[in-house]
Amino acid sequence: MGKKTNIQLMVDGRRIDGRLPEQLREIEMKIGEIENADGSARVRFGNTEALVAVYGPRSLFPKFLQESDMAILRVVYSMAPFSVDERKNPAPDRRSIEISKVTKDALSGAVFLEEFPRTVIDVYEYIIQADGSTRVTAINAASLALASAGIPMKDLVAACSVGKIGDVLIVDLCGKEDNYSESDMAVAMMPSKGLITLLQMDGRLTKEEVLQLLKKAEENCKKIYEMQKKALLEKFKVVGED
Amino acid sequence: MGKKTNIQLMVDGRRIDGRLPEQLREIEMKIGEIENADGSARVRFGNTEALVAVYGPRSLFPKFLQESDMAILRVVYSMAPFSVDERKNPAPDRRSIEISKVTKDALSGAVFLEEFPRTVIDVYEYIIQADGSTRVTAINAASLALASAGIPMKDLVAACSVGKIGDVLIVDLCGKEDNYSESDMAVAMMPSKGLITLLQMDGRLTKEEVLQLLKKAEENCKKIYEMQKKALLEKFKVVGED
Amino acid sequence: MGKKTNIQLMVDGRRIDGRLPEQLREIEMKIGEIENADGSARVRFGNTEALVAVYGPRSLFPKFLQESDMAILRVVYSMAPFSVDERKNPAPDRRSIEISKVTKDALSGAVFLEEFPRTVIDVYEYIIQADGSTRVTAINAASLALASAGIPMKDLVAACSVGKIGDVLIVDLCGKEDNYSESDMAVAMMPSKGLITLLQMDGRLTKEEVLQLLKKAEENCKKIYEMQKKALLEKFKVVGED
Amino acid sequence: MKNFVEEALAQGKRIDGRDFLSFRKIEIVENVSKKAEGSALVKMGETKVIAGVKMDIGEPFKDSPNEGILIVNAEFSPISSPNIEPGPPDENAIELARIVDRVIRESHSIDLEKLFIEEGKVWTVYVDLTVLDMKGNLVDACVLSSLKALWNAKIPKIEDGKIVREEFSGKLPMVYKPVTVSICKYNNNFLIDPTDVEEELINAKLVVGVRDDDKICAIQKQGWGTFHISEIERCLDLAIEKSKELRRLI
Amino acid sequence: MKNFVEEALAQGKRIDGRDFLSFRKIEIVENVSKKAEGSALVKMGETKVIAGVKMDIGEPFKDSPNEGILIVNAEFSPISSPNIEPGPPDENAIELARIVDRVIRESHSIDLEKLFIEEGKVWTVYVDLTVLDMKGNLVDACVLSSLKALWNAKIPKIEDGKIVREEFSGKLPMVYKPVTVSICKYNNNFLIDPTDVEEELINAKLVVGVRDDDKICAIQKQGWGTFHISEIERCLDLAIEKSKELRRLI
Amino acid sequence: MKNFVEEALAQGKRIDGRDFLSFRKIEIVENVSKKAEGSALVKMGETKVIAGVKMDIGEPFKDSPNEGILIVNAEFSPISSPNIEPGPPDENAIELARIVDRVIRESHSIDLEKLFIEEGKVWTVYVDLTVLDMKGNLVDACVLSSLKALWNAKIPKIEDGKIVREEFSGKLPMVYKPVTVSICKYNNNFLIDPTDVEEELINAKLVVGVRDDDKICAIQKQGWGTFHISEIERCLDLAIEKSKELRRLI
Repeated sequence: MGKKTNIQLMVDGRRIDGRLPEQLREIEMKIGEIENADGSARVRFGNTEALVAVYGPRSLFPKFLQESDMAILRVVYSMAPFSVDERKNPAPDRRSIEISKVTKDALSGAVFLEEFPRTVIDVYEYIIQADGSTRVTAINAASLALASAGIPMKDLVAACSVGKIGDVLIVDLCGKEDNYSESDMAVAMMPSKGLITLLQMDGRLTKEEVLQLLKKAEENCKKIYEMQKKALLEKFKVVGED
Repeated sequence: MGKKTNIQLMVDGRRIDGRLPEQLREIEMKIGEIENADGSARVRFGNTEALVAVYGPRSLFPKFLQESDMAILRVVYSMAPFSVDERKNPAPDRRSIEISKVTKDALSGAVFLEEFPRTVIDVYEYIIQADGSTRVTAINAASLALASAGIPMKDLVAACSVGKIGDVLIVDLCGKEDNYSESDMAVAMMPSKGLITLLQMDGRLTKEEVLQLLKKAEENCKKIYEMQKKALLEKFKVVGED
Repeated sequence: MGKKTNIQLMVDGRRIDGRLPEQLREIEMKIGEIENADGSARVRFGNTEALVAVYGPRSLFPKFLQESDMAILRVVYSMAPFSVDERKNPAPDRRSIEISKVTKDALSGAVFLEEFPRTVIDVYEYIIQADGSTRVTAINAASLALASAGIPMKDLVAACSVGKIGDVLIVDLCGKEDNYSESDMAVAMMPSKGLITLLQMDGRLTKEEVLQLLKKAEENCKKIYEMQKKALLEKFKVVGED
Repeated sequence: MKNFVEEALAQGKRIDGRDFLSFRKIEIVENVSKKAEGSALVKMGETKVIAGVKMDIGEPFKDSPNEGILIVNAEFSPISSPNIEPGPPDENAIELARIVDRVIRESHSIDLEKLFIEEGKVWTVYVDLTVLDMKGNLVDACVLSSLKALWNAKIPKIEDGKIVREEFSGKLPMVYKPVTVSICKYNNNFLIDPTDVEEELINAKLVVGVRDDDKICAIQKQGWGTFHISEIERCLDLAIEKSKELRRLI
Repeated sequence: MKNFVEEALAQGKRIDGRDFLSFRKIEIVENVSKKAEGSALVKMGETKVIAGVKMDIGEPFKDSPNEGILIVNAEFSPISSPNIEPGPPDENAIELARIVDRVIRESHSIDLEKLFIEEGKVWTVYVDLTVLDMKGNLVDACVLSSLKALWNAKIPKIEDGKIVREEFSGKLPMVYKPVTVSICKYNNNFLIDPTDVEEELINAKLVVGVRDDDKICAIQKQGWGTFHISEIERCLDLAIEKSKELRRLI
Repeated sequence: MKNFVEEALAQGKRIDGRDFLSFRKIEIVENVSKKAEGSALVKMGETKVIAGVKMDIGEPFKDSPNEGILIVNAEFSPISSPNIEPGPPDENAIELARIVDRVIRESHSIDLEKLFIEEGKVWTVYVDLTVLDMKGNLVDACVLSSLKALWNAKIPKIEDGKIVREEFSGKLPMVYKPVTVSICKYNNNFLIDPTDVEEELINAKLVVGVRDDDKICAIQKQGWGTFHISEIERCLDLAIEKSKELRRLI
């Protein structure tokens, strides 16, 4: 982020897509669309949409990869070639590999891995359309897919992005805000106990600003968490703030 | 095929290389030139030439690739870098991978795979020079190589290409005809029972035209089949139609 | 070598870096800097510097790679991206792969591999800075690293480069001499018995010239050998000829 | 499961109640990715595939300097099946992409000459397919979603030689609506739109591409099984007939 | 070994005698590779990493035509550990490189606009990191060596549009000296500069990048563990405090 | 088999009846690929290798702007041996290609300056080698087939800056006919043109490239074995002597 631009990200208190600073985009959560998967979910935040399938717990080969006292959780994040402005080569790039890694860290702490020694749980994330905040959108879907696969979890993981334009804190960054805002942060947490499982921040912020953003993120993760729980209950739900 | 061109593919009833529409090129079939292989054959149709070696049936590792009740047949089609106009990178391209796959389908049905459970039969095809119809030339050689390796087959597989220039049906397409004719078809079959094992067609043909081409292909596969049998008997043979 | 250039490699009996024809560069040999390794050494010849770590003998998997009656020695030669003029892509190139291979041949003959059946000894060479003669510098370090790992050897392997500028024989070629001299030769040997374990030569030399260069190489390998023994004794040493 | 399906087939039945020459329920969602120039999600029974079209300015091929370029790519997402691992396309995905490519290209469904921009510059049309739920008959579903995405696709606007994303200058110049009908041979019977389990049991399939004017634009035999010419003829008749049902959906 | 370290930590001690908030002995050797435009070897206790800067003339990115380009790459050399095999960077090496990249970039430590050469030509700055001895706290060591190498780096001379190697036109236009402090959470305690064995025992780490003006320029949580906001606050305080010790070394 | 060969060697014999310093029967078929600018199939006993030359217009290297470019590539086809799997060249194939490259290049066998076309444009000469039957002494066979193909190769015609395939403007500007003689040391004996089984038994080989004027243009030791200088001398004598037999075949 922080690329130079002539684009005005905030005009008259409204963001580039018309939202108020603390307004989430329209959110859709749908569970169980992939028949072959053990669990699956699709989550859309505005024009950012992630489809996630979970396979497992299942046997892991070759054997030397197994952990004798717990399951391994693997994550692969990938993007549709047509999900971005310039066609993306489908081979994994460095950004996707890093996101897969931090997402694995963000989810592993929420799953009772010790219940399934010697197995693997595979989480496959696929971005259908990308308009900012893809990694957090995918984490929201992954958490639902894990739950719908019947995998025991300490809590759902809810995630959102927060950032700063001038002096204004914003939530749920869209693509242009992702690219041009001064600072941004991706946060995932288990909301019921306020436990942060993913935290990435870029920019130039004072300590106080970091903490303000974190609090804003926590508030919104809690809202998203409520939607996740509803979606799991109903297995179909369109919710939003518009 | 069907690329635009100023090249006249047919003049006064003669094709670009002087042949009549239904004339095969000079055909050479030679068996057993590769000492290290279990079976091998080289087949040349004019300036298209394929060398094929067969290794197997042999053990297959890692074990999870084995089929408990039959052999696996694998095919790798590749081209010499100097076999085409512009030097070809030796790494397999998508075209080669598809040809390998359809050739595997075309040969597997002719081999008594169930006689060799848990093994693999490897068929390696190498195009020395390419002037059209390489996949069918290679299939003719592969069939001979399999037979010369002593692998029991339901029948030899004979193959040829057919196509259409204006209203004229042609057989055994050369490189320029491959590129510029309106429609073309690759056919492999077990001729004694008329069983088609490979069929690929591109172009824009009525149903009736497709069937005409198929009949033409069958006729010529039978001719090639006779040459294959001769070659196997004599282990050395130059035959042709010129 | 032998590239055309306007650079004068020899002026008034002095080489481009001021050395006399048979003068080695300043040599530094340091042992045991890598804590994690079983053995390690760093060797610097002027501005050419190689760091080598040895791991093993250790178990080798998958099992089919094991030799039942001896250890396998593996060598990987690689260069820091910033070790050369134009940034080098860190992926192994053909030159590095060939050097790894001939270095494996050069070292395998000196190690009592038969004492460690079914194991592997891994030798990892890393060029920190490259000013000519990198492969021989790395071999000198590898030999020390093997010895410091406690691996029994018939003799240390000492190595140097020799070449020819006009009628003058030179030793320990720097980068510009590597690129522009008429002929050059890399030699490794077990000096106590005069056994050559690596020999590569490029250029256009008479038989007599080849033999002269070989003798010059042997002389200098013996000098380097003495330094290696000293370094092993003291585990720290700066030696040189300046 | 496999035994059950086999028993049904042997009796001329299918376990989902369809007769041999019926498609599963087909549902198409258009414009599923706002960033794509065109996109479509096709559900054919439980099978789900998505196609997206992206366009970029490129150089023409030397032997067709006035024509746009078509590039088709297909991936089996690991989302789609427990048997798919992440990684580059295998031979099956490559074959799939190449069949779709030939159907689009050989049918002349796109007027590639209208994709000429200026000397040395033409539009490159990328069609990217991803299989999301692998439940049989991928080729027909992928051709359908590709054509739907292409027929919806818009051409981005160009200003000062550069693409302005999110603005468009018109629709893609589409001419035909080719579709494929894949016909499986089981004993002496033929059936269409096989499920994944049926495909495991059947080893002879004929993929037939048919254009609006009933011309055959592509054929690909798949599997180890064999066909007599008379059987091919029967398949062509069937394909021509059933193709009309699919074409209506584009 | 692992048990021994764990026991010590449980008692608020470290087996090397350090207290929880002390760095190991840090040693920096500059200019270790004469071919590099800048280079530095950092030893942090037994951990050893090397960074080298190479510069080349390149094309600017379309959306920043007046700025130089920064490319950061990291490798775990098989020299560094019995557990590393030769091969392309894995997810850990890639994450490491991307954190270093963001710290350099987001802190605005390089004045990239001064790396403009002429219309369509800018300097590309490559920072290549190699881990030589993998003994814990790689991120802090790699950021430190990168910044040291960058602050020492010289810009090659250009004549007739080509680089003249071994001659230089000046120093790299450096502005800030960001460093990272990686803070591990163990039970309710925090410790810095973990060894490799400590890292195996600890599953929650917060990497914090701090700039000369105490601004936070990057945060990355690592490991499966979790943090409360109040714990993050404590980490930020610690990072700001300890960053000064590291910055003095650049 | 291996035992039998070993016993023979110990008695100074070879199981195919040759004496130690004789080549197997060598047969060369020229122009085996009509699409190549030059090509040759070499049979050395049961060993079979094919070399093809392709030419293309390319950019010269910066440090030799007036010279053509030579690129040599070698593949071990899986056709050639039960031990070769399909895939990119391994270290042995790469070493082979690089030895052939050096023999061609260091002998100055091609007058690369005559491959200059115009400012910024030179001919690139690709030599592609494929091993078809791996029965020993690949280096000598590959050098021989490469040189034969190069000496036969024709330069394509250029019209309006583009290559016209199938028309030619002349022969490749060849000057020398270097060959290699690979000499194996077995106990205190030397032998040439080893079979694959002999190579398995022998661990010291010296590849010596010799030019028409008896100058040595390349040496490469292979295998774990060692040589005294006096043994090298003997090998050089042998190589110079036996090289004449091979050179006559080009």
